[in-house]
Amino acid sequence: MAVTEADGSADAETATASVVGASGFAGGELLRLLAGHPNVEVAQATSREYANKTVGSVHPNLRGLDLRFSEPSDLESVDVLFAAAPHGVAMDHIDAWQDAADTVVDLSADFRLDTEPQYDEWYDGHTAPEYLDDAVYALPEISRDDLAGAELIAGGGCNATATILGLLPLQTAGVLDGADVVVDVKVGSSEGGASGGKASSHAERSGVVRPYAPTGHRHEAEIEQELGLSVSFTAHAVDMVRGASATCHVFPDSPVSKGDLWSAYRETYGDEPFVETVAGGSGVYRYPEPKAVAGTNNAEVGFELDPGNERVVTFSAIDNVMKGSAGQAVHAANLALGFAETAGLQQLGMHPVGSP
Amino acid sequence: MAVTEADGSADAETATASVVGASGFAGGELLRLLAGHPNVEVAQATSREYANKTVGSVHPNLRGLDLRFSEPSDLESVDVLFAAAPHGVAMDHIDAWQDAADTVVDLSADFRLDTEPQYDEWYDGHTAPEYLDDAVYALPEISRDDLAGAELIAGGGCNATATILGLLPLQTAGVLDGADVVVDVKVGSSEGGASGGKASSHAERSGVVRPYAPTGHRHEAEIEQELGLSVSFTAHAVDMVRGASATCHVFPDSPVSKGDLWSAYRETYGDEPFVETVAGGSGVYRYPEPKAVAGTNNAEVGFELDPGNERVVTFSAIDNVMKGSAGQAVHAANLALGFAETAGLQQLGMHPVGSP
Amino acid sequence: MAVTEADGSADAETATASVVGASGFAGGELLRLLAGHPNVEVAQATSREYANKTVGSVHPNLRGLDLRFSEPSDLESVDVLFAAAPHGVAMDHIDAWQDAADTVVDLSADFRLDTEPQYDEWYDGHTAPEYLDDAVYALPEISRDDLAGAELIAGGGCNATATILGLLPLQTAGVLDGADVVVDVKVGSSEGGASGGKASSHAERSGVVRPYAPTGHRHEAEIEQELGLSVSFTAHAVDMVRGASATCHVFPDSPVSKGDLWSAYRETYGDEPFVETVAGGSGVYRYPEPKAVAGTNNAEVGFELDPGNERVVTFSAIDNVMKGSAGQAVHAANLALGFAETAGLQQLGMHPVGSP
Amino acid sequence: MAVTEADGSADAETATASVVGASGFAGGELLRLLAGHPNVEVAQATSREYANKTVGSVHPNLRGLDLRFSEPSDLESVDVLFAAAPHGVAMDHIDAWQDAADTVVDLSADFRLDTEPQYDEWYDGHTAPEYLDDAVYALPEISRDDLAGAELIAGGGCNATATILGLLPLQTAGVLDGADVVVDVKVGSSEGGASGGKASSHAERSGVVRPYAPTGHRHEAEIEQELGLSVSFTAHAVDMVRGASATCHVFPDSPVSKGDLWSAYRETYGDEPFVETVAGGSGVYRYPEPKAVAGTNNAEVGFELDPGNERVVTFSAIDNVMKGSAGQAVHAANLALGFAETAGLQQLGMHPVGSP
Amino acid sequence: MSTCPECGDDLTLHDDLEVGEIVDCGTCGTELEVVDTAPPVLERAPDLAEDWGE
Amino acid sequence: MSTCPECGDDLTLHDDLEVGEIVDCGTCGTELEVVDTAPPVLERAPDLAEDWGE
Ligand SMILES: NC(=O)c1ccc[n+]([C@@H]2O[C@H](COP(=O)([O-])OP(=O)(O)OC[C@H]3O[C@@H](n4cnc5c(N)ncnc54)[C@H](OP(=O)(O)O)[C@@H]3O)[C@@H](O)[C@H]2O)c1
Ligand SMILES: NC(=O)c1ccc[n+]([C@@H]2O[C@H](COP(=O)([O-])OP(=O)(O)OC[C@H]3O[C@@H](n4cnc5c(N)ncnc54)[C@H](OP(=O)(O)O)[C@@H]3O)[C@@H](O)[C@H]2O)c1
Ligand SMILES: NC(=O)c1ccc[n+]([C@@H]2O[C@H](COP(=O)([O-])OP(=O)(O)OC[C@H]3O[C@@H](n4cnc5c(N)ncnc54)[C@H](OP(=O)(O)O)[C@@H]3O)[C@@H](O)[C@H]2O)c1
Ligand SMILES: NC(=O)c1ccc[n+]([C@@H]2O[C@H](COP(=O)([O-])OP(=O)(O)OC[C@H]3O[C@@H](n4cnc5c(N)ncnc54)[C@H](OP(=O)(O)O)[C@@H]3O)[C@@H](O)[C@H]2O)c1
Ligand SMILES: [Zn+2]
Ligand SMILES: [Zn+2]
Repeated sequence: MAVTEADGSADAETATASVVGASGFAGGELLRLLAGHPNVEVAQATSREYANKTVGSVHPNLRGLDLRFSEPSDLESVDVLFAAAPHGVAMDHIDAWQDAADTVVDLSADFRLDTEPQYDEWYDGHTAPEYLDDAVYALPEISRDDLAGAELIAGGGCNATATILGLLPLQTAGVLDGADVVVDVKVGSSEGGASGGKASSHAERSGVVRPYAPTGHRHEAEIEQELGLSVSFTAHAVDMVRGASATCHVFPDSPVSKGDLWSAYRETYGDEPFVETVAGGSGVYRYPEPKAVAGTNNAEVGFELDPGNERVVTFSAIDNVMKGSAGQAVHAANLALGFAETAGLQQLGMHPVGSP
Repeated sequence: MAVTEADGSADAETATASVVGASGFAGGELLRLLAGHPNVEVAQATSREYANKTVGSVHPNLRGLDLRFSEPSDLESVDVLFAAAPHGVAMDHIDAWQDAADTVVDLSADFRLDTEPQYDEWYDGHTAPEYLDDAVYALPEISRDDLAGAELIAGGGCNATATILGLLPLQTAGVLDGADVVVDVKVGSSEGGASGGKASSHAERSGVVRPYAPTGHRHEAEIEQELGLSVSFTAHAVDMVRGASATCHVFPDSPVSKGDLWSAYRETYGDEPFVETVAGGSGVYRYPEPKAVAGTNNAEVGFELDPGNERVVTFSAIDNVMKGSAGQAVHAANLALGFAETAGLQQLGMHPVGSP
Repeated sequence: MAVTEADGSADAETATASVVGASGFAGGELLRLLAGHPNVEVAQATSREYANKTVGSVHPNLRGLDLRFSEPSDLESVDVLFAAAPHGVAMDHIDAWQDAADTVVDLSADFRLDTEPQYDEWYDGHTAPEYLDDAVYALPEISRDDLAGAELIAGGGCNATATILGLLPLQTAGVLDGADVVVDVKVGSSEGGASGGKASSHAERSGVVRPYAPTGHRHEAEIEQELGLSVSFTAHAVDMVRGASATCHVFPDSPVSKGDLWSAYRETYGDEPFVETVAGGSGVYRYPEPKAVAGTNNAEVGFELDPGNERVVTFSAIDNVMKGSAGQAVHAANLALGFAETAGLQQLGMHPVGSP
Repeated sequence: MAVTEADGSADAETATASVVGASGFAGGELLRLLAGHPNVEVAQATSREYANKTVGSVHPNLRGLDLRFSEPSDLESVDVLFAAAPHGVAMDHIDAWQDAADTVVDLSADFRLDTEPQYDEWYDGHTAPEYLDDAVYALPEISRDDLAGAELIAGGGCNATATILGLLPLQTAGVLDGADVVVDVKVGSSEGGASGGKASSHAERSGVVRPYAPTGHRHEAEIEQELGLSVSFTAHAVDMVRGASATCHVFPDSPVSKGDLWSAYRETYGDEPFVETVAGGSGVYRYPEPKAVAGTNNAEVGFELDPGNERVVTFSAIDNVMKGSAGQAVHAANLALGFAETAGLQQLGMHPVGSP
Repeated sequence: MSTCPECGDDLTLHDDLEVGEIVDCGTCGTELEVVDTAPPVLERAPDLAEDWGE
Repeated sequence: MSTCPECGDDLTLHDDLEVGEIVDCGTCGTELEVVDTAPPVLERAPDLAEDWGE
C-alpha cells in the first residue's frame, strides 16, 4: 500500500482492511465506520457463526453493503486488520494476524498492558508476551506520537478511556500528584457484547442502576498505567445501550481554581479534534452526557469545583462502541497509516435523541 | 446562485440557506444535515427565544458550529429557506420568505394540501391559499418529477410519510383499488416538538403505549390526497424519542401472492436511494423497525401475507425528524436545486442502538 | 380442605398451594400474589435449575419469603396446584398434577382450546385430549359461572385476554355480528418468559417497535373460540417489560353511537371488580394504558368512534403477568375454591411510573 | 381520636387524614398508601389547579377512589395532615396546619434541619424557625424513639434517605470516624415533581446520565446533621422514573473486614421491617437496585470491600416517592399515632419489572 | 443448622444434603458448596462474577 | 472581541450589543450579561441552576 498524501483526500490511495469478530458489536461498528471511510476498503469481515451470510443479516444498518461474513481461519492479506474478538483470542492468533496484515489493531485487552506481570495480576496471564513491548495504546490523546507507523495497536478499554480522558488534563497540570481519586462509572448494555445471558435480557436489564463491578475492575490496571496513579473504581450498569460516563471525584493536595481547570482542559484538548470541554454553561446540557455523543467519536469532558469539600469533580462521556472501541481504533489506524486524522469519523451526534 | 454541476461534487457551487425555527427539533436536524452538506452554507438560523445564543447551547450535537441564532424578523437574502415553525406560521410569512429566498421548503402542514376546502375541513382554514396550487409535496418517491426547480415545497407529515411509503407499491400495483385499509401508527416523543407540556414530561411519557390520536388524525387528509383512498387511522405514542412506525392492515378486493408483493415493492423502490424493503428474512431484524433507521434518511418498508384473513399487512419505519421532516426536506431541496440527490443524507444507522 | 366462609375473611380456612415453574416470570408472580393471599399457603415452588436455592435468589422482590425451590418431580399433596411451565409440559404431566391436587390451574396454552382438532390446527397436536372437555377457560369475565368448583382451569393467553376484554361488550351487544375486526397488539418483553435469547437481549430489544407476530398468531384461535368471530391479528414488541395493549379496529355492519358504546361497556363491566372503562375524559390518561395497570390485576378498556370511516376503535390494556396470566389464575382459583373474588389481588397501580 | 390498640388491627380506631399537595407526585403516592391503610380515612386531598376534579383525573391508579380535590385554603379538622407541597410552603402555613391537625407530617425540606442558621446557609432562610426545635426527622431507622406522639414530623430528602441508610451501620460501628466519604447518587425523574420544564421533557430527559447536582446539593446538610460527618455529594439523573440509588465510597481510618461489615449491617437493620441487606450473593440481583424496590417502602442496602484501595463501597436503593417521601411519611405517622409500624406499607415489589 | 461462612448467619438446610451440592445463604445470598454432610460443612462456591458482568 | 470572565476564552460578539442583554460563551457556554457596551463588559449572569434541576 502506498498512501501518497497524508490528508485523507480522495487522491490518497486506498488501504485494504479486514475485520475479525465482525458479527459482534464493536466489529459491526468497525464495518459501519470503514464503509464510510474515504481511504479504506473492507476485504473481509469474519464470523464463525454467520459465515457466508450477509453482514446486513446481523447488522440491519449495513443492509446496503454487499459483503458476506467469512471464516476467521481464511484470512487474506490486507493492509490493516482490525480484531474485535473477546479477550484471549488475540494473544492466541497474533502471529497469524501479523502475517496477514502490516498493521493490526486489536480492540481487546490482550495488548493494552505493558508487561507480563500485569497480565498475571489482573488477567489470567499472557500467551504472547513478546508482543507487549511494541504494542501501542490506541488512545491518540495519549499516544499520538507513537502511533505513526505502529504495527500493533491495542485499543483502550471503554471505561478506561472515559476515565483517562476526564483526568488527563489534571494529571498534566499536576493536580493529581498526591491526589485521592474515586471513579464512579455508568455504562450501557452494549459494553457486554452481543452474546447475551440472563442478566442482560431486556426484562432483567431494563431500568437498572446495577453495581456490576463494585470493586476490582480490570480497567483500573490501564488507568494506573496510563495516568500513573491508582484509582478507586466502581462501575454501574444503567439503562442505555451505548454510552459510558465517568464521574471522577478528585481530592487534590492543594487547592485549584476554576480558571486553573479551564486552562488545564484548554491546554490538553484545545487542538484535539474529538474532545470537547463542557463545564457548566446554560441550557439543558451543561456537563458531559453520553447521549449527546452517541454514534460519534467525540468525548465530552468537563468539571465542577466543590470548594467546601476541597474536591474537583470531573465528568466524561463517550460512546463505548465508538470512542470507547471502534472509533478509537479507526482514529489510531488513521494515524498509523498516515491518513487524515478524522477520516471516516466525522459523524455528528443527534438532538433530540432518546436512549441510544 | 449558479450550480454548475448536478452531481453534488465539491466543484458544484454552494447555495446559501436559512433555517427558520432552528431551535426546534426539526430545525435543529436541518442544521445538522446542512452542516454536513457539501453544497450548502448556512447563513442564518432563527430563534426568537434564543436569539444571539450559540446554536450549540440548544443543540449539544452542534457545539462545534460557529453559529448563533438570529431573529426570524431579520432575514437575509439566501438561495433556499427552510422553515420549521409550527403550523400556521408559514402561511402568515410566506410572502416575506419568498422575497428572501428563491426556494422555500416549509416543513409544516401549511402547504401540503392542494386546495383551500381541504384546509377548511381538516384545519382552521388558510390565509394564503393562492400558494397552494404551486406548492409541491416534498416526498420524492411521489413527486420527484415536480421537484426540479420548485419554488415552494411542502414537507410531508411524518405519519403520512410512513403510511404512504408503506402503501405506495400496493397502490401502484392496483392492490388498493376497492381495498379497506386500517393504519395503526406508533410514534416517538420528538414528534411533538420541543415545547413540552405535562403529558410529555419524562415521568408521564415514559413507557407508554398511549392512544394519542384514536381517530380523526389530520394526516388522513394527506394520505387520502396522495394515495387516492381513505384510511382508518389511529396513532399511539410509544417509548422512543425518534421514530414513526406504520402498520397498515389491507384487505384487497382480490387475492395477492407474496410474489406479487415482492414485485410491487421492487418496482416502486428498486431505484430509490432511501427506501429499503425488509420482509421476513432471518435474524433479529426481519421487518421494518424505527430504531434501525434512526438518524438516517432511510425508510424501511415491508409486508406479510395473511391468507386466512385475506389480508396484507405492510410495515414501514422512518425517523420522524429525518425522512419524516428534515431529511425529506433536504432531499427535496437537493432535487429542486439540482444537487446530487443524496448529498448530505448518507448517514448510516447504528447497531446496536437502544431507543433513539 | 374445608373453606367455611366465602368471603375471604381471616376466618376462612387456608388452602395449600404449589407452583410448578416458579422460577419463571409467571411463576414468580404467582408466588408474589400467593404470599399476600389471606387464604393460601404456599407449600412448594418448583424449579429444576434452581432447586434448593431460595426463591429470593431468582426473584429479588421475594427475598423476605422463607421458601426454597424444590424439584417438580417431588410434588406433595396440596389443595391447588398452579402450573406455569412452557406450552407442552402440562399436557404431559396433567395426570400427576391432578393426583397431587384437587384443583389444577394451568397457565399455559395446553387446555385453553376446547377440542383436539384445534390443537392440530394451531399447535402440534395434544397428548391428553381427554381433559379438554372439562377444562374451564380462566377469564372470569367470560366464564365466572363455570369456575366454581372447577378441577382444571386453563389460563387465557395474555394477548387473547386483552383482545377479548376490549371486544366483549361489543360482542354481547351484537355489534360484532358481521363485523370486520383488525387487532393490533403491543406487548412487553416479559411475555417471552425468563429464558432469553439474542432477540431479547437488552441491546437488541430496547426501543423497539418490532412486528414479532405479523400474522398467524396462535391467540387468534382463543379469540375466535371465546368471541365467535375471527380477527386479523398482528402483534408488535415495544419497549416495556410488563404490559399488553390491544387496539381493535372494528367495522360494524350498522352504525353505533357513543351512547350505545357506553351502555355496552357499562352492561358488561359495571359489576366487574377488575375492569375499568376509560374512554376520553381529561388529563394525561384518557384511554387505556398498560403502565397505568402494571402490577395490578386490573384491565382498562375503552373506545372511540370514527364516524367518517364507520369504525369503532377499542383499546384495552393489561399487565401480561397479572391479568394476562398469574392474576387471572388466582382470580379463577378464588372462584373455584370459594374465596372472596378479589382476595390477594387488590394491589393498586403506581403513578407516576416509567416503563414497568 | 382514640386509638385503643397499638397493633393496627381492624379494631384500632380510624384516624382521619388530609393530604395537602395531593395532585403532586408525593401527594398522589400518599393517597395510594392511605387508600390501603387499615387505620386511616382520607378526609381531604388538596389541589389548587384541580380543585373539584376527581383524584383519578390526575392519578390514573386512583380512579377507583370516590374523592375529589379541594382547595388547600379549606382545611377541615383532622387527626393527621400530610403536606407534600414545594419547599417554602410549609413554613408559611404551619400555623394553620397545626390548628387543623394534631399531627402534621411535612414532606418538604422546611423542618428537616435543626436550626435557623442551617437554613440561612443552605436555603433562603426560614419564616417559622420556632418550630424547628420540636420537629422530628421522619426516618424511623434514625428517630424511631422520638416519633411516638410527635406533633410535627419532617420527612427526609430522598437522596439523603438513601445515603443515610447506606452509611448508618458504618457510623454506628465507628467506621466513619475520621473517614472520607464520596456519595455518588443516581435518581429518577419523579424526584423533580409533576411540574415539568424543558429539561424534564421526555425527549430531553430520556436515556440520560446527566450530572444535575455536580456539587453543593442541599441534601449534604441533612446527611451531615444526621450522620455527623460531611460528605462529598454528586447527583446524576438517569433514565428511570422512580428510584434513588446512592453509592458511597468510604475510606475508613483503619481496615475493616467483610465479617465486620456483615455484623454492622445486621446489628443496625436486623429488626428493621423495611431495610434489607443485599451484598454479593448469586444471580442477577447481587447488590441494591432501585427497580427491585419500586413501589415499596423497602430500602436495600449493601456493601463491598476494596482492600487494594482501602475502601468500603456501600450501595443503597429506594423508591424516592415511597421510602424517600410518602412511604417514610406514613411509616413515621404510624409510629406517631401508635398504629402497627407496617400498616399500609406492605406492598411487595415486582419481578420482572422494567424501568418503574 | 449450619452457619454461613460469608455472613455468619444461621442457615437451615434440607435433609438429603449431598457433597458437591450448591445452596445459597438466605441472608447474604452467597452460593455455598457442600463439602461435607455429617455434620454439614459449607464453603463459598467458586465465584461466577465473570459470567454475570458486562 | 471580548474575553469570557468564566473560562478566559476569546468571545466574538454581534455589533448592536445592548446593556442587559444575555449572550452565551461559545467555549464554556456560560450565560453572560452585557453590563457595558463601549467597550463591551461582560459578567456571569445570575445562575439558573434552580430552574434546571430536579
Ligand atoms: N463493546 C464494547 O463496548 C467494547 C469496548 C472496548 C473494547 N471492546 C472489546 O472489543 C472486543 C469485542 O467486543 P464486543 O462487545 O464486540 O463483543 P461481541 O459482540 O461478543 O463480539 C465478539 C466477536 O468475536 C467473534 N469471536 C469470538 N470468538 C472468536 C474467535 N475465537 N476467533 C475469531 N472470532 C471470534 C464473534 O463472532 P463469531 O463467534 O461468529 O466468530 C463476535 O463477532 C472485546 O475484546 C472487547 O473487550 C468492546
Ligand atoms: N417533529 C417532527 O417529527 C415533525 C415532523 C414533520 C413535520 N414537522 C413540522 O415541523 C415544524 C416544526 O416542528 P418541531 O417539532 O421542530 O417543532 P418545535 O420543536 O416546537 O420547533 C418550532 C420552532 O419554531 C419556532 N417558532 C415558533 N413560532 C414561530 C414564529 N411565529 N415565527 C418564527 N419561528 C417560530 C420556535 O422557536 P422560537 O420560538 O425560539 O422562535 C422553534 O424553533 C412543525 O410545523 C411540524 O409540524 C415536525
Ligand atoms: N409471560 C407471560 O406474559 C405469560 C402470559 C400468559 C401465559 N403465560 C404462560 O405461562 C407459562 C410460563 O410462562 P413464563 O413467561 O413464566 O415462562 P418462563 O419465564 O420461561 O418460565 C417457565 C418456567 O417453567 C419451568 N419449566 C420449564 N420446563 C419445565 C418442565 N418440563 N417441567 C417443569 N417445569 C418446567 C422453568 O423452570 P426450570 O427450568 O428451572 O424448571 C420456569 O420456571 C407459559 O406456558 C406461558 O405460555 C405466560
Ligand atoms: N418527588 C420526590 O421524590 C420527593 C422526595 C422527597 C421529598 N419530596 C418533597 O415533597 C414535596 C412535594 O414534591 P413533589 O415531587 O410531589 O412535587 P409536585 O409533584 O410538584 O407537587 C407539589 C404539590 O404541591 C401543590 N402546591 C404547590 N404550591 C402550593 C401551595 N402554595 N399551597 C398548597 N399546595 C401547593 C401542588 O398542587 P396545586 O398547585 O394544584 O395546589 C402539587 O400538588 C416537595 O417539598 C418535595 O421536596 C419529594
Ligand atoms: Zn450468608
Ligand atoms: Zn467562556
